[in-house]
Amino acid sequence: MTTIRVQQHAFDPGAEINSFCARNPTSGGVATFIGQMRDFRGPTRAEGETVAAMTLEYYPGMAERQLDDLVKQARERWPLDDVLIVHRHGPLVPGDAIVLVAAATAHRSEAFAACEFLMDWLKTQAPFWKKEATSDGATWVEAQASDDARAAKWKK
Amino acid sequence: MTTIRVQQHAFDPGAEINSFCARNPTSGGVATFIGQMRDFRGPTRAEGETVAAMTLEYYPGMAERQLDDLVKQARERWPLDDVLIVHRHGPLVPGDAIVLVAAATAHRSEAFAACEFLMDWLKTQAPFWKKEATSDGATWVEAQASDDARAAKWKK
Amino acid sequence: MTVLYFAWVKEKVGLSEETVSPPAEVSTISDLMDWLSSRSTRHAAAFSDRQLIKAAVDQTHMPHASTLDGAKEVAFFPPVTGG
Amino acid sequence: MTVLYFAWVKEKVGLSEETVSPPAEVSTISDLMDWLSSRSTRHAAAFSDRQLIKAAVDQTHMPHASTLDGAKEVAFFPPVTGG
Repeated sequence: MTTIRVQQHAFDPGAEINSFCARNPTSGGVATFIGQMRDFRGPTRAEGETVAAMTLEYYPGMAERQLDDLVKQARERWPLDDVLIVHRHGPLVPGDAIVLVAAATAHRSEAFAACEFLMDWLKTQAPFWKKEATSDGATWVEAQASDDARAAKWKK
Repeated sequence: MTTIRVQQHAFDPGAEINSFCARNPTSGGVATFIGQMRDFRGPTRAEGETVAAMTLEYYPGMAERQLDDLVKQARERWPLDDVLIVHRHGPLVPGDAIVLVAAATAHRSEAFAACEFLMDWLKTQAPFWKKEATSDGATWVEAQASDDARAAKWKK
Repeated sequence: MTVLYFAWVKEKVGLSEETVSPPAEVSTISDLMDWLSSRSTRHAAAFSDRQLIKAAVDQTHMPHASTLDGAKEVAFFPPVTGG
Repeated sequence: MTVLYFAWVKEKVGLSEETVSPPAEVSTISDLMDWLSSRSTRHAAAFSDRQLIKAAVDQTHMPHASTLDGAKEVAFFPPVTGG
């Protein structure tokens, strides 16, 4: 089973994770990752600039297709009982969950690996773009080289 | 911040994760792992034996101390904003969450690493013992060599 | 052919989408960026630094040297920053 | 000294806890297992295969060769299976 949802409305990560666990009673382990919107940018809140809001633009159609393809790649690598990806688009406020990835497997090392693989590739392949609203106005977030490096490490 | 709870009563992993995210608004990433009780033992439910119930015995005092020590070790390795460990003891039924580990960090790779490190070490160091009730009676679960191997890979 | 623009590429071009019929000699993504750049100063500005631009052909990431081969939908955007 | 037993070690010994005063020559965890084994056939059965037994001294995992050094609480148990 695979569930991929790209949606504008907020979601409840805890409720999603509970449903995911409940629908996978034969999986011993569930690894999850939640990316949440911070209210600042920069290394720390003290040094950083306040971010009041964010807009996540995305490429409808391609985003879902790309996530689906990433899950297929993950399934070729690890025996996954179930995968869930929820990704927001549109306006977000600090504290909102931006993304949730969950993987259910018999063995925990595979759940961790699949979850991290999906996040690393999602970060560099899924067509979403963040625009942050600060006191200087709204600016597009720049991609980080470290994300490319992390995705590349999964290449065989 | 670190929260370690060893408790007999059931907990709600989703609610725990939501509270954990909410108390870490400046952490961009939260990685979690949930170990849940399966209703069978063996590689698959079809081939396996039904497990109707489980009792988790533990060593009060040492369990909390050992988990605390593992979190200290994790914090020496990675800059963790927050860590949560909840571990059940006593009687459990299939579907129950046995353990929850959550790590909040600025960077996701560190959240994944810390969460997996904690699970791998908890599996081989934290004094808990599972006794499964099957149609043949109650038997103690045997430790797996694969768990020792996974824990060992974190040694520097 | 539908051309889509996202994020700051969209803002620079001033369009989110346009339908174009490039001539036959426009065979690669690079060719298409050259041809689009000739259509307006805004397009030219958007495509001024090609290293910053990623492309997808029919919703699949493709390098700039790829041929268009009857593509129906070509998208241009900055490196992605979701997740 | 308090000796604690857990899981099947407890079931084999038939006790979860006992207070003992081993003689001075009992200096290591191994020595303590020998000495406890001499106290009853149940203890002897529990400690018959030492490879299966783990020990903690004052709530810290310790190898069998470790000295007891005034330990207040020694625990014996099988390899752990939590998580």
